[in-house]
Amino acid sequence: MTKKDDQKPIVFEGASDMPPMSASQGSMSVNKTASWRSIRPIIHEEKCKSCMICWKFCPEPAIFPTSPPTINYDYCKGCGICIEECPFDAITSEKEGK
Amino acid sequence: MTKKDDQKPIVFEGASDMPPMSASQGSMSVNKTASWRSIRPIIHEEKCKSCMICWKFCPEPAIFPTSPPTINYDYCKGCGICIEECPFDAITSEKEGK
Amino acid sequence: MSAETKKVRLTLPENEVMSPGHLACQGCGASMAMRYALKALGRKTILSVPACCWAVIDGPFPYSAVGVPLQQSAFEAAAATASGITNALKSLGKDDITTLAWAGDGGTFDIGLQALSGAVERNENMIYVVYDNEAYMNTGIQRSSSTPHGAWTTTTPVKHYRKGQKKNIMEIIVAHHIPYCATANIAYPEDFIKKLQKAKSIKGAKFIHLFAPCPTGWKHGPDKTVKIARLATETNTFPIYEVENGVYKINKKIKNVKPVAEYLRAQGRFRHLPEDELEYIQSMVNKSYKRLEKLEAAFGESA
Amino acid sequence: MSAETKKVRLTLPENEVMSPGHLACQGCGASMAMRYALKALGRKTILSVPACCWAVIDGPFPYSAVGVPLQQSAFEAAAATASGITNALKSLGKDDITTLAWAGDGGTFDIGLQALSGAVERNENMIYVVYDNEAYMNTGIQRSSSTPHGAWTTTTPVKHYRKGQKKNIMEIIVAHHIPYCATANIAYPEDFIKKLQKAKSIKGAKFIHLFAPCPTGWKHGPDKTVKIARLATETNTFPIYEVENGVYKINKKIKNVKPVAEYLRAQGRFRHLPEDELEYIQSMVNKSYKRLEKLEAAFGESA
Amino acid sequence: MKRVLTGNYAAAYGATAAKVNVVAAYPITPQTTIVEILSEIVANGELNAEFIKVESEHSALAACIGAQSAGARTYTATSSQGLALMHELIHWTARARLPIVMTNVNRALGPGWSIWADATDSVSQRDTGWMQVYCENNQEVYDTTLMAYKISEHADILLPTLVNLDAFFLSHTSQVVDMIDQDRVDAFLPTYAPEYKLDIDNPRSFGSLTSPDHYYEFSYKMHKAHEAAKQIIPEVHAQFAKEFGREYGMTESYRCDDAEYLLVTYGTIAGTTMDAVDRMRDKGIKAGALKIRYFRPFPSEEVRSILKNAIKVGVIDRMISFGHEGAFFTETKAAMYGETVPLYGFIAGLGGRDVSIKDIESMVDKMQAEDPSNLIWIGVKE
Amino acid sequence: MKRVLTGNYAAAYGATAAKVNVVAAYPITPQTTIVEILSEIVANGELNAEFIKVESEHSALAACIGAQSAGARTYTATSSQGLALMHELIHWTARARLPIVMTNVNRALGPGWSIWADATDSVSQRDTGWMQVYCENNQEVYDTTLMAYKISEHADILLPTLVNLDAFFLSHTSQVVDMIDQDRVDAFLPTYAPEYKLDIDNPRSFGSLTSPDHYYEFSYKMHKAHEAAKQIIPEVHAQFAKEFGREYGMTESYRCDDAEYLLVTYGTIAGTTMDAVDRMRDKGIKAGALKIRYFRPFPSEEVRSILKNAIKVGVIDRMISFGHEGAFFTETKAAMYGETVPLYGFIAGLGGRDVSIKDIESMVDKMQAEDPSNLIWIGVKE
Amino acid sequence: MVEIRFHGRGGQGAVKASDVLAMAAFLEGKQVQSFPFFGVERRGAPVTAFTRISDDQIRIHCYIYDPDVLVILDPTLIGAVPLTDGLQPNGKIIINTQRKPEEFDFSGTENPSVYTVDCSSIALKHGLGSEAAPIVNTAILGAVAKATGLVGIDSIAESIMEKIPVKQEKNAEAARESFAQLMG
Amino acid sequence: MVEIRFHGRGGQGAVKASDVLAMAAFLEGKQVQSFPFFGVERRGAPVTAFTRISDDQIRIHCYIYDPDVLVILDPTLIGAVPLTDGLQPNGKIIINTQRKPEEFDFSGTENPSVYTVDCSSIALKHGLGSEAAPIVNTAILGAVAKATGLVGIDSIAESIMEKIPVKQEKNAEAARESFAQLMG
Ligand SMILES: Cc1ncc(C[n+]2csc(CCOP(=O)(O)OP(=O)(O)O)c2C)c(N)n1
Ligand SMILES: Cc1ncc(C[n+]2csc(CCOP(=O)(O)OP(=O)(O)O)c2C)c(N)n1
Ligand code: SF4
Ligand code: SF4
Ligand code: SF4
Ligand code: SF4
Repeated sequence: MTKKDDQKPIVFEGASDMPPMSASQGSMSVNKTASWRSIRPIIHEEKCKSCMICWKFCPEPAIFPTSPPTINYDYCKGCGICIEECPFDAITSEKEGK
Repeated sequence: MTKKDDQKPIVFEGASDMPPMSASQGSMSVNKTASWRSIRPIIHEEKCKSCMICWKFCPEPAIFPTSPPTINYDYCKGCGICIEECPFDAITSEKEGK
Repeated sequence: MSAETKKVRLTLPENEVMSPGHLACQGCGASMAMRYALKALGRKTILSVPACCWAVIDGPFPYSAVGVPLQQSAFEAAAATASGITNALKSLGKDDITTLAWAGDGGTFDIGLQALSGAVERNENMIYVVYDNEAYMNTGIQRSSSTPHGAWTTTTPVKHYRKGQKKNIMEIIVAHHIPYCATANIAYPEDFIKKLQKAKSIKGAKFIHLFAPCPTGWKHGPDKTVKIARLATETNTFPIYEVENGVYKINKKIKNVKPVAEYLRAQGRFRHLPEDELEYIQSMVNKSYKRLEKLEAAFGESA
Repeated sequence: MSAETKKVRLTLPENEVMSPGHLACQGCGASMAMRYALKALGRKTILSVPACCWAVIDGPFPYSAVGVPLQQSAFEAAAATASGITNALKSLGKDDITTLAWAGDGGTFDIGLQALSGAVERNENMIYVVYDNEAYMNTGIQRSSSTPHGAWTTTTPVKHYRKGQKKNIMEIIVAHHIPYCATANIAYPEDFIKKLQKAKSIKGAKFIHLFAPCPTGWKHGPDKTVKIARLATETNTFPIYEVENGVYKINKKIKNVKPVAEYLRAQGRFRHLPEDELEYIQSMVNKSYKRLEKLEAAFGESA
Repeated sequence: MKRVLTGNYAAAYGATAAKVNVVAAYPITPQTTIVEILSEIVANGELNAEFIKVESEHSALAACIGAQSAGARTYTATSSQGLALMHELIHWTARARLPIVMTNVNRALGPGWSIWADATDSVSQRDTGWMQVYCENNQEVYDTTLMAYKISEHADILLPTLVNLDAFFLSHTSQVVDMIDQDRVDAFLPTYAPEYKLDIDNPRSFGSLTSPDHYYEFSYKMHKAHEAAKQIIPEVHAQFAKEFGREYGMTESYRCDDAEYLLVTYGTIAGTTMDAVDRMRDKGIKAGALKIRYFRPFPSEEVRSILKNAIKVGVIDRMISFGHEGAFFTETKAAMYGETVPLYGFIAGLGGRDVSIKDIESMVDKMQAEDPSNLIWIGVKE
Repeated sequence: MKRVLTGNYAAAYGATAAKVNVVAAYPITPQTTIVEILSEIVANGELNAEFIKVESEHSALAACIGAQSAGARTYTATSSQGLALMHELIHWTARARLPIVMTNVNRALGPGWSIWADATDSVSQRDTGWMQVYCENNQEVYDTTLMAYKISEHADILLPTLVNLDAFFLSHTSQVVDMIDQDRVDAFLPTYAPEYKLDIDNPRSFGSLTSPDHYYEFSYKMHKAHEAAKQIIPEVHAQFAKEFGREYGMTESYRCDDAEYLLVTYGTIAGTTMDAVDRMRDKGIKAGALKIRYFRPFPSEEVRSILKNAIKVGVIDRMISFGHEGAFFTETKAAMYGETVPLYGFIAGLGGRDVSIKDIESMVDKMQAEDPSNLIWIGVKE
Repeated sequence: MVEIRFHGRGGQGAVKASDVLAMAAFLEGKQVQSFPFFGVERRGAPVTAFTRISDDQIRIHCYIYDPDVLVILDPTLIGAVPLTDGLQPNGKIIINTQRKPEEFDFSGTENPSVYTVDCSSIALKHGLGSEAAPIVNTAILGAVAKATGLVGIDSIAESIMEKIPVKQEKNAEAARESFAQLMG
Repeated sequence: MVEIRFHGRGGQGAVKASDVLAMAAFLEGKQVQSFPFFGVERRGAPVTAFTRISDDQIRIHCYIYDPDVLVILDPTLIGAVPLTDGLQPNGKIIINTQRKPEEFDFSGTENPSVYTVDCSSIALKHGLGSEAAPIVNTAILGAVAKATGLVGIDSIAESIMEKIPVKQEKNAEAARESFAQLMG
């Protein structure tokens, strides 16, 4: 039950069940940052050479190191670094529909 | 009447004639440091070449740059630097009689 | 993750100690930096983080984005807090844990410099990483002494843009004669990770000056973070080198050095600069790179 | 002063701005230092003095031993206070007054380093002199980061004498790339005064690292202050050099360098050291002097 | 000229109007926009001052101390951690009798980090010898800043002033502020010309070692200066009112005359309390509000004379002195010693918790229902 | 084992007996001999601790914060300017709920520089959340240091303690101190084993950004911890008395039962006051003394119950909150609100001015002759 | 005193909108107050801002719990956050949406007047923002002026000229257009 | 409780003397207190130190104004500083001097007993200090023990062994010799 692991949001009743000090134990992975995204990166398998440069530079990280890489759209903030850095133009940008 | 000049000890009646903050205006030359001395440097005119090295290094300063130099025994603390530094052994040390 | 996808050879450790969901801006160089650092050092690491963007990026109570213990510290106290941590570990006989102080340029070049200087002078067993985004970003882009000549910030408005070279923190820390100092750049994570691993293996004080652009403060697209970081090194604005026990080594010697203008013009914070300023900046970059080469010549391996 | 005595040619300015009666110990190097500094700079000088021996030497309320205005400051704040003074003078249009920050090694190498670093980074128009007596003397001889390897102090007792080199404050400040940095030694007042006068003529931040023995703390006779100070330079333990706009120059090259042991053995604080430690210290002195020579070679006038 | 300004801008424009010679400040949320706008104002040449962009708050105040000693009028601004970092020099400024004016944006102290309103930062400086004012709105921030210079620099006072405004509730809230024409400001606040300063023609050493023979009397003189301030502050208020038409007091009473339930407070909560008082009056409850502007010098006599006729009095603190109670509450009780009005101590709004009209009404409810208590936490989740 | 020790040595030996793991401290007169003797003790291997010879007091406390968070028992000591420089971190320590114990040698604040006794330094920390004790003699310094660890580390408290002793009057004064055998200390004070610490197996982030939704409740919990301390401190005192035979209270009354003139004070003045009480009793004046040991948490109820039956009460402060009055006086008045005993506020001994038996007798003279007053300066030269 | 609460998402400029509205009212001689909900703003996350307008001095300094007017910059917030909490009886709700007022169900609030206007389209038409992120904060103020009558559209335009650093004319035109188009 | 005040000059060790006396009394089971006058000590300047000895706990913590015993390490202080201020009636005065007790005139104090001993010579004889600056602080304690009977000379010797870091034996011998020689 530590911040190493994904977990559910933590809700306190009040002072009584809070720790004595501001000691954070939950994982920020509760915070799905998908809503920050205004563009969506799309990996095109046919172009991808699995060089893993996108994985390497994703700041979240929101890319799994599979071959080809997989984007975790729950967290991808749409920064576009993967698009910019892919040496094979294998990632394109789509407007988020919202 | 500033600390540039020698002056008499400053005595206050109390809060009313003190400055608002600890602002020192008197000269420390009121503080005759002769009593610190346990040895007394004596300049021997016959040996002295008036190189002024003793004057140069006296930390107080308690030596006047005359030829030969004159020691101000009101302030000389008897550190012995002048004795040590005189290249001509023109200064000797005497025990203070007290 | 679909089951049929297969694993590939990676140039960085695969483990992810930093979780997604953190509060960094899109394309934040500092968030990439932490990801690499924790890859390099693993979970047996304790972080000391002063006020800076990372104090927020980690997340609000009761959450955190790093899978290791983290102690927030007062802005000026990262290195002193880390000194306490590393001495406590020593005193309690825990010798397999790395103490990592992690601060911004403000917390390092300015308000935290003294604590840092004291800690490295005492040769405390810790790694200190400054992620340098060249201004106080957490409070909204104010000048630090790492802000480079010519840059706009909210306290160096365009009419009074920052004049003078940024403080040379590497030279300052190198002057403390500690076992290991290095520069690194988020554009070259392999190099950064190698240096952290080396630092981990050395006892005593280790210092890494890491270049980490901030799209919000530098006014460039979030997708350009790596590109701009790379340009800083490719133009010799931010050379990559290390000083191990006093021995200088430039780790990346750029063959075709690009003009600094290319780096500057990619960022909004330099937009107002006239041409002659660009030339001046180019001359200063040349000068300080030359200086570094001389240092390597005088104090390098072959010297 | 008898009337018949005649005036002689002096190698220092004759004016005495510092008065006798001050509270320095017998043979105090720091009191000599202030005498020289005020000779060099004259009465159009404002002093900023943090907690240190000089905070006491100047005398208790309502007296003072310096014929110039003096602002006592908190221990860590000499350079920041001086920054305020110099900016006030600028703002009020008084451009013929020198601001002189004057601090001990503790107030410079340790607790005041950050304020100093900030002030020189801003290139404040002031002269900063650190009189270095290699420990906290005002509070009774505790270790500072200027305390040299091997020395006894009350916080580095003989059984745990200070290990490690003293912080190289000159390299640290030189790394700030300010207009003028220099070392000086109370044994060579002409050199010190010349440097102060040069510093006065330069606009911006000037730094002088002054060697000033303390008989009480170093445990030598008060008459030996100048002799020991001179030995520090004659053994290359404390070389005299300056760095003007980045250009290194060793001002005194010692022809017949004396063994360091001669310097160390003259002082009680090193009494406990075994022979091999003396050898080690000799090797460190050689090494750092070599380093300095290399710097002069690389960044000297002829480089 | 009237403008819509945030509290932070009102502070910065107040300092600008005072024509400060030297500014030294360091950014911290939520004070930052003060530093930013002042950078602009100086860059634009609207204020002819040196802006020292120091490397820490400690150096900010040290630089002000140096500059003020050298005869300059100075200004700085900070908040929370920054104010706390200055603490040694806060004492120093007062004992050096330097009339520096500092804006503090009241923000909670960490850890955990909090950027929100809380008065612990400034109240913790209550023993330093500074004068302290708490502002309710942006006009007051501007006016108080100006008056603070005049009051601080008065030859019988020579004490620094801390002008406080609540994080966000004022610092980032826009309101109409009437700015005074520069020539009229200049007439009200002449150039700074201190008797004691660093002066090569009359050299003094400031801050010398001071033996018990003198230290005690210097302390006494500081105390007397605070006593004098209690006389001079109302005079300056009166002059300001005459010149510019806006009235201020060391305290301000709102519908207190016939009030049965009287709430004492400070800062923005005071404004909300006055609205709550109106609401309660509408409901037939005879409520009243006493806003304390000057916390140092503490207007004990004034507080006592206003409160003593109430039936019940509550004091609302946006801070708590842990291990005791709210500081304004303690000091109000001390001022009231000997009286018999029941006094209630409320804690509210720590760390930016909002204090609504309902919250304030709930206090009067509690005062009606309960016996006096030192510590009633409004809205706490237990 | 009994030894003749200065107060500073008593503090250092107290920390040594507590087997602290990490010491981080910086020298300042008159605390210096604590740092010096601890350097020796560590160098000699009598204490198996890391001594971090930091570059400032700010870093001293920061290092203690880091070390304590990592599970070490830590110690630091300072005085005056050093304590003031730590202020931001003093708040920090308490809010981080780290049971650090710090010795403070009460010394006056500059400028002018003064190295002499004055309680302004520590009293100025009254709003930080630390527990504070004021010691009257060297035995008390030693015993209090030991007990402070036990109290601070109690799971229901988790608050730091500041142990205060007067500059020179204790720090440099030798007295007989009975030191406790190490095995008996160890039984009384077990190894530090905190639940919340930096732990790679259960990683937590300490001090995270805390919204108004949680900050208020954290503050409330701190307040509750102080409330708990008021229960637990007497328990620890009782246990200590049982084990080692020496009795302490949060306050200590001396001939108070039938006293008509009661003097409230703290630190070394309390000792002198007790002797003065004896003298006055010999002269037929029914005097009594109340020594306040714990200033935080402030024992309001205890103070009230002891004082309320006196005919007149005087409070002697070795500090003044400028613009107001002595802090102990204010808080005593607040504790006594609702009572009718006339209360007198005395200021004495600032900046090391000696407070003699005659001075204390003069206070009772004034109480007999005058009406209550908030500020009577004993021995001031006007 | 009239109390207005703005709801939007980080990046949409709700805070600026509250400021511009306050300024407009000030230009008409009113006392005003505007301020954001004080948080660590993040792109995409819900954002709240407040404006108070009054003939008398405004003393109150807490958040607005019982607004007279609600301004909703992003219709996707409806249902996602409790927007209408505290809305006064007969309160006004102004929504940026292509839909008609009738299409909204604000049961649970007492007799609200609902107004809608397609500010996103208006903004795009005037070159304000992008398809993905149209900048609607100025446009909607025209609708607010019309729906509430609190301030004139000319004051809104003037306030925009003061407070908005770029594309001032375009922003002012957008406001005028929404003033004209308002449905309700 | 007996209160003893020491007068000397900076460098003579008056503070140490007060400490050694306290320690000696402690060794005999007494409660003790010793402390210097707190100043910035300077060589040659007058120095004061204090010792209190009591059977009961010592609570008082101010300077000693009305001593029972005065110990004067440097006879040149007589006349220079108001040494005898506050001396109790029938108090004792112990002086390091070659002169006889009768030669001193302490009129103004009520019936003091004056004792003298030539500690400077004793010290020099035992190799303590130099002609210019004999170290007399231990020697005089023998005389104090004898004159006051407050502590035994063996306790003084034992205390010297504890508190004095160098030449312990010599110091102890000096004390014994002054104990033997005391005139008064
Ligand atoms: C004593 C103190 N002063 C100021 C602040 C406000 N503050 C918090 S973070 C920050 C800027 C941090 O800048 P930097 O270290 O460069 O890190 P970045 O935010 O750029 O990551 C400032 C000024 C503070 N928390 N504490
Ligand atoms: C904040 C603070 N910490 C500690 C002190 C105590 N203190 C005063 S002077 C001093 C030592 C000064 O050492 P250094 O700067 O080397 O000067 P020196 O005394 O050797 O001349 C110390 C520790 C102080 N005044 N303020
Ligand atoms: S960078 Fe491009 S080619 Fe490389 S793995 Fe990512 S998508 Fe594939
Ligand atoms: S757009 Fe940015 S956040 Fe999203 S997957 Fe690519 S690199 Fe990661
Ligand atoms: S140093 Fe010697 S020779 Fe030279 S002037 Fe002095 S006494 Fe004469
Ligand atoms: S002995 Fe020292 S103080 Fe005296 S004159 Fe010689 S150098 Fe000066």
